[in-house]
Amino acid sequence: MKHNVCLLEAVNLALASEMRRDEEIITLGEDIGVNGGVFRATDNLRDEFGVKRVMDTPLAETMIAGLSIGMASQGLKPIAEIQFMGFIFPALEQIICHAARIRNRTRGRLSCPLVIRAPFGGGIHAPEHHSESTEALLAHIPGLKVVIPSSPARAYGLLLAAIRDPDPVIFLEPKRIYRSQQQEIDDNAIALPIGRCFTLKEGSDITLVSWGAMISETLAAAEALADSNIKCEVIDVASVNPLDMETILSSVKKTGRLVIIHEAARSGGVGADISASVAENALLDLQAPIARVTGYDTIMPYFRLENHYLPNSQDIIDAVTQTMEFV
Amino acid sequence: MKHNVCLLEAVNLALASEMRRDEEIITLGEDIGVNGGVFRATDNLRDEFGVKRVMDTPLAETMIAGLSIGMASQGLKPIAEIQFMGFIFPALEQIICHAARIRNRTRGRLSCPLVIRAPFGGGIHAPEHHSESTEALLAHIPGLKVVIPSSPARAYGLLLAAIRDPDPVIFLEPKRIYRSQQQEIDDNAIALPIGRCFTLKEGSDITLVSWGAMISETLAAAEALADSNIKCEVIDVASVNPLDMETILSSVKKTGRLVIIHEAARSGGVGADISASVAENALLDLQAPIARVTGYDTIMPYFRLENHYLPNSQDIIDAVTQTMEFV
Amino acid sequence: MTSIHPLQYLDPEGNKTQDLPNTCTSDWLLRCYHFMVLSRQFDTKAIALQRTGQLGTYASLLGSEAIDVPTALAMQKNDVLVPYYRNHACQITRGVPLEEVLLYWGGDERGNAAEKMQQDFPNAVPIATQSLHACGVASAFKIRNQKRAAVTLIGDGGTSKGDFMEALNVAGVWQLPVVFIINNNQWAISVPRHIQSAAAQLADKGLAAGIPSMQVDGNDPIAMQQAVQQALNRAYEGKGATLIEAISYRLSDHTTADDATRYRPSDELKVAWEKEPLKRLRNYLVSQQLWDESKEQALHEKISTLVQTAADKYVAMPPQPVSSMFDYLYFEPTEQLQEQRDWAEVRAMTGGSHYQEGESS
Amino acid sequence: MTSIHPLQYLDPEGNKTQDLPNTCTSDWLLRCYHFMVLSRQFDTKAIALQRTGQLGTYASLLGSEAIDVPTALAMQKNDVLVPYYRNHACQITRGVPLEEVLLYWGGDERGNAAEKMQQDFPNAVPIATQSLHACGVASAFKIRNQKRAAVTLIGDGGTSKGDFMEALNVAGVWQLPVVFIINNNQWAISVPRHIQSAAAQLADKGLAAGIPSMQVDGNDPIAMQQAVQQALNRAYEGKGATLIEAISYRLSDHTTADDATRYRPSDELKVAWEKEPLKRLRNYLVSQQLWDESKEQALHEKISTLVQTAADKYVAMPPQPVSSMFDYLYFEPTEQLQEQRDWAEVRAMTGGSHYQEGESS
Ligand SMILES: Cc1ncc(C[n+]2csc(CCOP(=O)(O)OP(=O)(O)O)c2C)c(N)n1
Ligand SMILES: Cc1ncc(C[n+]2csc(CCOP(=O)(O)OP(=O)(O)O)c2C)c(N)n1
Ligand SMILES: [Mg+2]
Ligand SMILES: [Mg+2]
Repeated sequence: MKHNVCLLEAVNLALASEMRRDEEIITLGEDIGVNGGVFRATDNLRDEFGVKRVMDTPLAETMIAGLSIGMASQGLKPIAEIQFMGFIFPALEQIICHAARIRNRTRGRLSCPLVIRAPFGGGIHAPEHHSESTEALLAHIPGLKVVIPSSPARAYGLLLAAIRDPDPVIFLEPKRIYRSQQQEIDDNAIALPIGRCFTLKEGSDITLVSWGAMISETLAAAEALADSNIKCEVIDVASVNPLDMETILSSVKKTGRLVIIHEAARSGGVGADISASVAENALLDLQAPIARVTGYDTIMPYFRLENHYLPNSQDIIDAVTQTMEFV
Repeated sequence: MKHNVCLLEAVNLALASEMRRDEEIITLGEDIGVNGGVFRATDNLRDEFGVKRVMDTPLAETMIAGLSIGMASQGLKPIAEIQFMGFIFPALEQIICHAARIRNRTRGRLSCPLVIRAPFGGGIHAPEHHSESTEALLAHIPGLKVVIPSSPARAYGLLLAAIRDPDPVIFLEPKRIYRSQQQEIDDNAIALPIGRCFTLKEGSDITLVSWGAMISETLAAAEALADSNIKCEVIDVASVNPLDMETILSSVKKTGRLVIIHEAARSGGVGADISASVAENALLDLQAPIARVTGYDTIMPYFRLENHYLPNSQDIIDAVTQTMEFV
Repeated sequence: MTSIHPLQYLDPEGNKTQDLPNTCTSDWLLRCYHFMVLSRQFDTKAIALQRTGQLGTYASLLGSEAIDVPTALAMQKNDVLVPYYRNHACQITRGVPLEEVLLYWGGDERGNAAEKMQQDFPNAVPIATQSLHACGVASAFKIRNQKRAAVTLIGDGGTSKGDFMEALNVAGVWQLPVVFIINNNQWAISVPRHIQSAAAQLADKGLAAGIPSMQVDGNDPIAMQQAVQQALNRAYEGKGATLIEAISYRLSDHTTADDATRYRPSDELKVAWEKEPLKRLRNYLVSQQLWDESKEQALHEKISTLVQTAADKYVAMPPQPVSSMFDYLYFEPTEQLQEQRDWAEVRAMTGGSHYQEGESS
Repeated sequence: MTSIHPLQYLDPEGNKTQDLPNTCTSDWLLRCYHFMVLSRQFDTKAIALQRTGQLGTYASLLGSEAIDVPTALAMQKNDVLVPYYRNHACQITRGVPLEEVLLYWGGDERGNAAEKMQQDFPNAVPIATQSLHACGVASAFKIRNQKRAAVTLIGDGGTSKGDFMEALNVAGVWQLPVVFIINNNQWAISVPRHIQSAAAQLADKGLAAGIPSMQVDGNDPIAMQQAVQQALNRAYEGKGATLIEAISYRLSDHTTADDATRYRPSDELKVAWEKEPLKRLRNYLVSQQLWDESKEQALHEKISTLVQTAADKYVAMPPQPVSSMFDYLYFEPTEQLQEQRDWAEVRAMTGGSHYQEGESS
């Protein structure tokens, strides 16, 4: 069945669709039940699947994660919502010390097939702590997968994959583009691969690599640059852990130039990782230094200045222009 | 007064020395009082400074961090010990959301002059969770400083600086070399600068950049390589946040080659950051791709295999040799 | 479960249920009423500003007036308030200018910088984290032998988070001069009290930490005054921490981003309005001949002007410079950030394509 | 604080303090004694292995026998144990082969992989994290309508950590089939019980979560059996969680890396030895003509052989291949790791300068 949906609705569609197919899936989190989540990502699930499968928890993120791990060890498939990524920190001990390690620790005797969903990123003029993008912290943790969709279709397909994955997947939803784009989606139960980049636009002059809400800015920049006859290849990383360096490297080998765009702070961001890997593995292919367009190494300001913090398409255009001019 | 001390004793010396000078300093943590810390870093402090300034806390890392923040806001200088870095995760919400932000959030009305000390890294055949080196998580957080000594003298001087710093400093002590080297230290109250690399050995052929316990391996490798007439410049990063890229860049501009060595997992490690910055800012100076010698992107194995996980001097020698051979 | 019954002096109609304490002078009652009305008018204005795109997401204080105002009035100036995001009534009563409170909700850090905040903490957004700060502040008082107390508030939902319980625990064992106040307004966004905990009373959590704990009618300002004053006295006297569970009701949506009709029975709200705190105190004042219709009108007019002036000041406030993102990160700006700071300033001047000055939603 | 007094059937000398429950048959008593002796001999051997460099840092179980053994005996096979790092007596009694327990302490993940562990969790090292796993396991039982329970243990120190209290809270409000057992052995490394909490009893923490809670003499295996069995029955019957505070004493150092003489008064230890659990149960058995010197000797010899055989097996176990670092990280190995895996294997064959096979300290 076809649905014309935004990213947020695609999340809801994937959840409902997969919960119908698999009775072992349960969802839990703060305000996900009657209220359907503060963004409505779990809207109507409580009505359809009942309180045993759609559980409002007490207010405690450590608990949400720890509980999910215990459930997952029994073969249930918990999908936990952390209301905003800025509130995931209390869950990190459980995620890092247990979710990511249980399979390895027990040599496969137990496992941890869970999904933790969280809206992330800035740009909606939200209160403090509601605009974080600290995906780099999770990308550094072996044993996790960290997936970030950037369109309704990829949200649908990747969330199905995350739910079916036998290992813990952190699923970060760029809330800034929750409602900004509608796409026709076939609710066909077909998952997209985790750990693979998506090449959204082919081009021969320069490679633009990004993820999440910054994909929109990147695509806008690529379009504008096409007018100046600069052909950008646009790659959506989609999984920041594990990173599909193969796709990125082969694109850079073709274009010889690379700009990486992300919203998170520059130092220690996932962009550094991609940049380092490219420089180390394709040094001789690079016709210009890699550029990174990122958030600053400072704290996301309160929302009145937030647009000064967030990279935008103009910044990307500037970086591309500069990279193209390098000789 | 001169003292012949190991790194662990240098920590103790700096604590006692500074606590004598500044009555506002208090220390807190699990087992730091009567027991003097599980490694004895706080040995004798309880006797000298009493229970009001050397406080055994209930067992709760979130609490240790949150309490320290409250104390610091009142102008005390809390030095909190997290018993092992593997147990710092419950403190991350407090560290990331508050310690790192209070000054910025209040436009300087309040501040957070605290130190969090934690032994870190592997190589002592410790139980699970006692060998973590997740400094990259902290290096990504604006508002923090993250300092790592690699010798008794630097432990002394940098810890003094950390204590005197008006902002939150995470002080990570490489426990593998807690007792491996003795140095004559003058207890002269002179601090070393935070945010600066230390060039431990000058050389013209290649730059080796590392920190913590890996400095010992790096120095050993440099010595062995000297026999093959390869002159290594060895740089101790010492502060992974903020990173002193200036020193590293000017060394690489001189040598044209760079090997980065750290114990933490490769993906998302601080090495990626350094590598990316160098490649972006000194692309044309690089005569060979940057190499990274790091831990694997897997979980530190239980100790029977831990030496297979940890990089060693032979690995560094191999990486240097390969980098030197690149043409 | 021990039997603790909510402390109450005034019933919902404003009738005495027991003799009032001496401390509740007419003066105090009128001051208290003043700040309760001020808080409520501030609230109305803030919501209006939000609805017209001049303020960010805002958490209404409606229904917390009888908790926050008496708490602030009981505190000494040099005590430290460690609030969560719903304590503007407390902040206002402590003397923070209204326009600075608005600045905070308008997405501007200067709202946390008001000189009048003295050593008070800014609003904690991550739930329950503030409880530990209060313990740290109280530890500092204790270490320095100061006769001061830290006062911290939290919601009913917040009591489920581990750090709140870690805070109670350390406050108990270290006998810290701290007062914990739970604003049990029955809801944590859409999650009702009975889903948070099977504790018969949230106050029982204090017992688990060896802390004297009590339930108080949080719509009764006199009961709150008594409870907080006693708790503060215990703190000043070195007798340690107290936990107060104030029973109230969130008369508003959770925030302006929330729609409580999705999850909350409307008759519950109706019943709650019958117990609301302003009416209760006003009725009592009237019964004591301390108040009448004309005084009420005069007060409303006076406060209305105050609030409007503050709103005007707030709206007229130009945004901070872009460099402010960098200038308060560390005491001494690190060299490493200088380049980014310079770039941010250039960028602000040339203007990125997406940038819209002062936009808010 | 409610008045709950430690449940006890046997006094320190092994005399009945009240009539024994029917469930304590001679058979049960002898089985229990068997596993308590086995656990203690295992402990002695493990320490010897550690002292001779053949095992890693090891946490002695001395003093926990009367908590762990009856708990394991009360559990159904398909209940799930969620232990912390001091529950090897429980694991051994649940049927985990001794050599596998040694493997864990010898720094080898295969110690967590024993088939006999069934769905039991491996030891949790990060304090209190296990309490939440038990709630998750119990949630799964409840969702699936299974008559099973999760049993989780924790130390007195662990009760100060927020996640323990979050676990109690959710177990209370969701009425989860979980049994929480606090091994209150009076010390958390060097920190005595009275510094952890001002709670009159740690069991009070359960009351704050609306969970039936009790103190039990943790040196009395019969009391423990009763308490755990009742708690399990409540769980099976859908009546929810129970908290048991077992009063014991850590008769050893914290671990082999610790030296308790630095911080612990020696007379305290002496007094504790007088209450230790093995003597207590043995005295009772003797008084019932169920036991004598020659049976004791026979048992010790039998167990000594068992333990030595296990130790030999353990010592003879070759290490895992280096590739094992990679092979269990994900269900399907990611391509991204293949290169690192290959390199690790090459490196292991050529041997880094620093590498020493199987070294331990
Ligand atoms: C750690 C954390 N998790 C989640 C949130 C999102 N959140 C904001 S308010 C709230 C409910 C709080 O309810 P309660 O504690 O009862 O306080 P109230 O708002 O009712 O005064 C939630 C879940 C948060 N701010 N922090
Ligand atoms: C989160 C965390 N913090 C600190 C430690 C270090 N540590 C290991 S055991 C221990 C004391 C635990 O005491 P208790 O809970 O009483 O258990 P016991 O060892 O006495 O059985 C500490 C602090 C840890 N393992 N995990
Ligand atoms: Mg509430
Ligand atoms: Mg203990």
